[in-house]
Amino acid sequence: MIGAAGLTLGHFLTLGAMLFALSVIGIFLNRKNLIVLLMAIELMLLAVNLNFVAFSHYLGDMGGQVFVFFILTVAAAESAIGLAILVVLFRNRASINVEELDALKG
Amino acid sequence: MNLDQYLPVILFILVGAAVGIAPQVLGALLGPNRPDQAKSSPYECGFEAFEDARMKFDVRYYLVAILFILFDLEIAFLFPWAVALKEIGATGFWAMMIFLGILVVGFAYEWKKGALDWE
Amino acid sequence: MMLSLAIFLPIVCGALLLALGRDEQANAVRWMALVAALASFLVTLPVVTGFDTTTAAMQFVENLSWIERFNIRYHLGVDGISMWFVPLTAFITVIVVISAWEVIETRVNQYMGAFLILSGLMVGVFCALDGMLFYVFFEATLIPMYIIIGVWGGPNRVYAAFKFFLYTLAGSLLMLVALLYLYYQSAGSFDIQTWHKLPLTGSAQTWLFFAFLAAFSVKVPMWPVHTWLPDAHVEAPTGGSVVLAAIMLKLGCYGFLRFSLPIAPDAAHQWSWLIIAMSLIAVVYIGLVALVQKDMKKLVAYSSIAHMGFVTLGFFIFNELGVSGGLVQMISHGFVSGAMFLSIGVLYDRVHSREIASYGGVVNTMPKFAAFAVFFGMANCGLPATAGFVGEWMVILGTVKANFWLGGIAATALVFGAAYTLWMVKRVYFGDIANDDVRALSDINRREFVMLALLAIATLYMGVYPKPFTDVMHASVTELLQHVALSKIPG
Amino acid sequence: MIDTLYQNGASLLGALWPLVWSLLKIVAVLLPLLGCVAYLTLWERKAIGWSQIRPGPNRVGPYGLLTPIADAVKLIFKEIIKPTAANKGLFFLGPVMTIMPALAAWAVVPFGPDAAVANVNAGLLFLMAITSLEVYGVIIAGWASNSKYAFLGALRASAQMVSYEIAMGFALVVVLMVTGSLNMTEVVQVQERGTFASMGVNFLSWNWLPLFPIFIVYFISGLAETNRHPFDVVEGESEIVAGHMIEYSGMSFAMFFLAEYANMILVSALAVVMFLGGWSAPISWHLLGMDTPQWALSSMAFWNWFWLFAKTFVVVTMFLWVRATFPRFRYDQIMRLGWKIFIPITLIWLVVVGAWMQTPFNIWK
Amino acid sequence: MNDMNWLAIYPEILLLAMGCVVALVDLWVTDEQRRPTYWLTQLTLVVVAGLHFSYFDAGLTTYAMQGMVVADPMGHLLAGFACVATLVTLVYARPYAGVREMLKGELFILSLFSLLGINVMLSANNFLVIYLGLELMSLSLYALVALRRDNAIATEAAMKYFVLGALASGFLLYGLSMMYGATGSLSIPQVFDVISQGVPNKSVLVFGVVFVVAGLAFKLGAAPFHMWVPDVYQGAPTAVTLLIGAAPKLAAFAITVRLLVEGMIGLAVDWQQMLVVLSVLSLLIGNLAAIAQSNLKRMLAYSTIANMGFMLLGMTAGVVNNNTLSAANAYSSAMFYTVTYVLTTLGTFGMVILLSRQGHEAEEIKDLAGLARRSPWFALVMTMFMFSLAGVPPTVGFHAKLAVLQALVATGVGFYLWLAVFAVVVSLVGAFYYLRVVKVMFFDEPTDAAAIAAPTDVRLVMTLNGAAVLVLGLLPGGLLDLCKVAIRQALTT
Repeated sequence: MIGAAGLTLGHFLTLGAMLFALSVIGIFLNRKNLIVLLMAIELMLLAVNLNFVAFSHYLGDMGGQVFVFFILTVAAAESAIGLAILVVLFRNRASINVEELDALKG
Repeated sequence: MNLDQYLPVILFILVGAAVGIAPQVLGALLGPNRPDQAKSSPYECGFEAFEDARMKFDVRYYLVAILFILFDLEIAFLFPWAVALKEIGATGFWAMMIFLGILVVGFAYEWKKGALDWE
Repeated sequence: MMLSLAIFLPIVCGALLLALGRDEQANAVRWMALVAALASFLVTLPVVTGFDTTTAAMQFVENLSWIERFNIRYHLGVDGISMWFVPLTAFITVIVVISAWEVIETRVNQYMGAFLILSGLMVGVFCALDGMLFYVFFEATLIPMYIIIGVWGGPNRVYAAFKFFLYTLAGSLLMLVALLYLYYQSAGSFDIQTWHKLPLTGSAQTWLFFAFLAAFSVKVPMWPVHTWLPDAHVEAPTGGSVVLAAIMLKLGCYGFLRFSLPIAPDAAHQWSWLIIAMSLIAVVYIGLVALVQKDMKKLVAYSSIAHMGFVTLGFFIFNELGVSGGLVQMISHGFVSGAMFLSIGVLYDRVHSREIASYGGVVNTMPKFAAFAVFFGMANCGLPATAGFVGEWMVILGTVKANFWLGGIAATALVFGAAYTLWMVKRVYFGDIANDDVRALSDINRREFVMLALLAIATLYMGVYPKPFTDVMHASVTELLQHVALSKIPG
Repeated sequence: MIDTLYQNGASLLGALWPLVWSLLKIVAVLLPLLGCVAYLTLWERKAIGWSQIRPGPNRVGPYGLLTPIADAVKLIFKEIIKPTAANKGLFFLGPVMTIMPALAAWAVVPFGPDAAVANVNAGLLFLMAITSLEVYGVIIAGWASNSKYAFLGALRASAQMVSYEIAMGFALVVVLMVTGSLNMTEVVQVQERGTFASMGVNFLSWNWLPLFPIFIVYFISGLAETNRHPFDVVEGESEIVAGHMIEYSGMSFAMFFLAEYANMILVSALAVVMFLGGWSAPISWHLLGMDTPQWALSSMAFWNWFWLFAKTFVVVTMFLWVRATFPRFRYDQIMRLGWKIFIPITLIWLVVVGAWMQTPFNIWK
Repeated sequence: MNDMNWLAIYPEILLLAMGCVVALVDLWVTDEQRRPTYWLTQLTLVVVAGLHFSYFDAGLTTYAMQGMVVADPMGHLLAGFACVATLVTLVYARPYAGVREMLKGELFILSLFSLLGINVMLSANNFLVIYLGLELMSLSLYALVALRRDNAIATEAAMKYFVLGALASGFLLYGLSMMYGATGSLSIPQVFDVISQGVPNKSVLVFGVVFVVAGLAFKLGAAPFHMWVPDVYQGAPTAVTLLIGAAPKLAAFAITVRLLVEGMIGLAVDWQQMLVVLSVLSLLIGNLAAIAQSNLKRMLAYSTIANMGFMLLGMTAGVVNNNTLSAANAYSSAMFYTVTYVLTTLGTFGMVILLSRQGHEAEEIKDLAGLARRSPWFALVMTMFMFSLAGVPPTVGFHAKLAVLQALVATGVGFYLWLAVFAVVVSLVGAFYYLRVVKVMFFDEPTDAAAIAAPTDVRLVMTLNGAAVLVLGLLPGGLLDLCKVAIRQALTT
């Protein structure tokens, strides 16, 4: 059976770390599209969720899973605001290219 | 925790996808393939398409999307509460009432601000 | 209460002037400022009359809790070392107020207010017996002075103000670390007298000594960190120059006596060669630099540095003659340099030039003024029977006592001093009338006469009869020297 | 019989057997389902024909019974046009994403007390998740086509679907409250208990009665979710011709078509499971004052299937009836209904039910 | 610990309720000036601040919500200050917002909610509560930055703030998840217990601490996680900049204490090293970059970075040689620093707000030219603020720097002594650019001779603000004691 038998905490944590690293890289290296940035942020939170769920499961403590619920909700609120800001930005700039966000420098 | 029960679920998803793919492949193999320019151009009631179809669209669609995200996640919050409602009793009930109360404030705010009006 | 009054009366009056004064009522503001300055001076007199010259202990002590958390106290008191500076400061402020009477026409209330506040703060520095209180006053003096130079100064005032502020701040921040270090070494006390008794290791003393040196040498200023002073003097308005030379420089010198010597005596002995070397360089090298100045204010500024070199030299030869000579020099320089700058101010107000070359034969058109100017010039180069003579002579004698050759070098300063001062006096005041500007000069009015006369009397009195001054110092200086002679290194 | 099959298979295939067994179960669900979908298209045409007093399809086979097969054969041999402006990969992914959720959701639908392909604990959650994927198919199709009509249609469709999904979600939450479990089997089992059920009138214990407003909201939201009349502005043939499907032809188009009907059946089946007692009979033998007879017990599995099928058929027919009856809504009316009427109603009823459960009159202990 | 204990969170409940009430009331307000909304908001803030201060006065540490929330003097004190800061901000903001189409209900509602987030953070006793408070605050602030929808700069700033803020939350969360995994608890006291008993998997824990500290540094705006600060401070409408720059710093400080000190003081060796690096970098980057700025808001942003560096310096001196004797001293000095910094920031940005007019943002340093001529009083007040930031006596900024420096020196360890010297040297650099502002105000000729027009309430509050900087500079004892009491109690429980 390909159930949970072969999976250890380490697997989940590694996956979590990979996703997290991926999202951080996404945020810093992405120079094209702000939407990708928003997605990277979501991915980051999901990586954290994975960590929490894995720990919660292996510790036998429900706290982590409760936390995940809250993170999910907050992530939704966060992406809602991110999207809203994106829209106003696009209406002002007619561009969502990250490199063109350069009015603020010094 | 028993994950075995989820095997059929995954399988079902795969089979479902296969059911979506197979007929298309079949159709592509069995059907004719005679493209011409008119046939392959986007349909615009007989007019030539003169600009990219992915145009700006009404901001209200964004608004719907944003509101949907929020409400959907509130529902996600209600799920565990609803499951446990019989055990958590009056305290749990009132806690959620507070939550819903705040939600209603937000809802009323949107309503009055006209975020829910389409015209 | 006497000291608090001396500190806060001018500050409060200054703040009131700032808040209430308007340029439309400039005259009223001037009179109010004068009254405030006079009152502030008068309240310092009881300190002089009531001073007990027989003891080295602190007098007029006030000791209240200020910031309990750090055991910072509002601790005031004067001894023989600091006493004279209290009335001196208030006196100079009166002079400054008078000097600004007609010269300053815009933002009079701010000008007067700044000087009154500055005066109170400087008195505070001399009276503070708590390290942090000292530091607060010491630093706070920067703010009004910065504004005085920056607002009412010459064309290059911004540069000068910045330089002044940052030089001083740089030094004093290091002192702050030293104060904190001492605070912990003394188990939570900011009391300066407690620190005097604190045993400290040799290396700790060295660090402390240099931290304090950083602060005070800038303030004095000693060569090679003196470069801010000529700029500040040149750009400052007359009143600013007067206060700067007469009082502010003394804050640094005073700091040596209050902090460096008693707290780190071993280090002071160990490094005295350095200070002496720097002082002699100041005396000789700066004297030479002064000689080539074309700008009167710059010349006097360099002369101030040279005179301060005498003071520090006197302090670090560790005998009574030297130390009290330095102190006397500090007081007399207060009168003389103030008067010098005022004289330049009088000319500048009329001709709007500080170049020596713009003048010549002033004596012909301004005989009364020239008399004063020549007298102060004499005092500056240390002519006997003027205040300048007493201090310099004492220091030189003290130095000779300690080391003949050093005394010899120091004595050359008298030569240089005479050279640059008299040469300037000659070029400005004597000879034929150089140009139309000079021809058009009118002699000093009553106001200017009063202020120059006051200073002249003080200079003369001190030169002729210095005993009251030295008497006051005697007990404290003796005690200080005894204290410094003992090692504080534990074990 | 099934047990022996299971055991033989297990000994034959060893570790792979559970996989094969699951596949068998899936196929056992899927094939009849696809059949139903095919014949639902016929039934729709017939039903609407009748309601408009005309015979409907009657040329292929007796009473037109072979029409769906003819349709299928025709569609297979039609050309699949690939618009040059389209994103090829996504263009073909769209139909797949549309039909896949409609089928995969059946994994957790219970046909009897132990007759679900997967009796998972989080069944309801899975349903919500998988049906939410539906909207991706529409969006992908609309975007990939790179055609204005398709794009606008997809936007409208997705906005409409997500709007009604909220009302639907709230409705599910209310069901969940009274069930106390996410397991679909338990959802049904809870409805088999209650005062009325003990009297034998099972159908009065089903959720539709105490949760009547929710049931109505769910049903209408179901119409909107599947983009059925009167909510079919998505296709809106008079405005945007066929919405997101405009560029599709042949089997690719057939997938959308199939998905729509599969979704109808799914929504109906879920309505049955959640509000109409699932597999349980409307009245029990108990009403007649007797125990369930032996013949009925031994064929229980059949009766479960039967009742589920029968009820689903009724609900599906309601879909068709509504189509035949109501004119199409305007888009703003659709959105207003979803946001300003359904959400408040479900919220209020959620609170009512919650409060009800706190009182001594709680019927869902 | 297992009670709900509603009493302890009355201020938060009130704030929440009033936030909702204000939101609803505003819907029916037709007044262009939004007076009902404004006054209702201010009334709320006054009452909540009063409640917090009275709770602080009672001096009790109570737990509420079954140990999720702790109501201790530190929380109440900072929360009270946060309320006052928000109140002052709104006074400054009203005329500014009025001429920029920002005077909408959202300004007040979001301010209240961000304050609620701050309050929640301040009383958090659980990772979850910290996170929720943080997000409530951040999300409100993101939206506030974008409140001027038609302003391209502001929306760009909002986007940057959003992305980097979310990144920071992600870091913090990732760290918290590691902490949770290593200690098996989300509750701060329990985490503390586990750590003090010696953790089996210390590497996971330290890994978590690294991320937590990075996340906190983001929120505090400490280098090298400071990138957002200048852009956001400059780009946001100044009134919003003030909302970002003032009260949230109190919250950031509080969660730093709650997480690092109350939860993980057992790992002080690890996080103190990181804080040292952060503070040294912040001091350097903040002060050096500030010199190059011609935009006042940007300069103040870099000054914020430097100031946060200085504050963190105080946090590093808490545990020396595994000895927590100096902890109360060090952390209370950092707290004092934060509080006084917020006070000064209110004034400086308030002045930028005050000088702005319709269609003109007084954002450049040169816009201050000749302020002493145009309005001597405001110039004087601004001078107070600048000298306070530079740390010159007799302003309160001096005592703040003093408090931190003495905490460093108090350790008696050579390393900290060098840190103190370093801090002193870089603050000298800082003094330079603050002085430049004073110079511009006093020495330069005004480009625009018009007198400064400001409503009476703004004048009054600005004067009080300046007076507070001076009076606290003369008599800092009271506030220092308050901080010490608060921190001591936070440490003992």
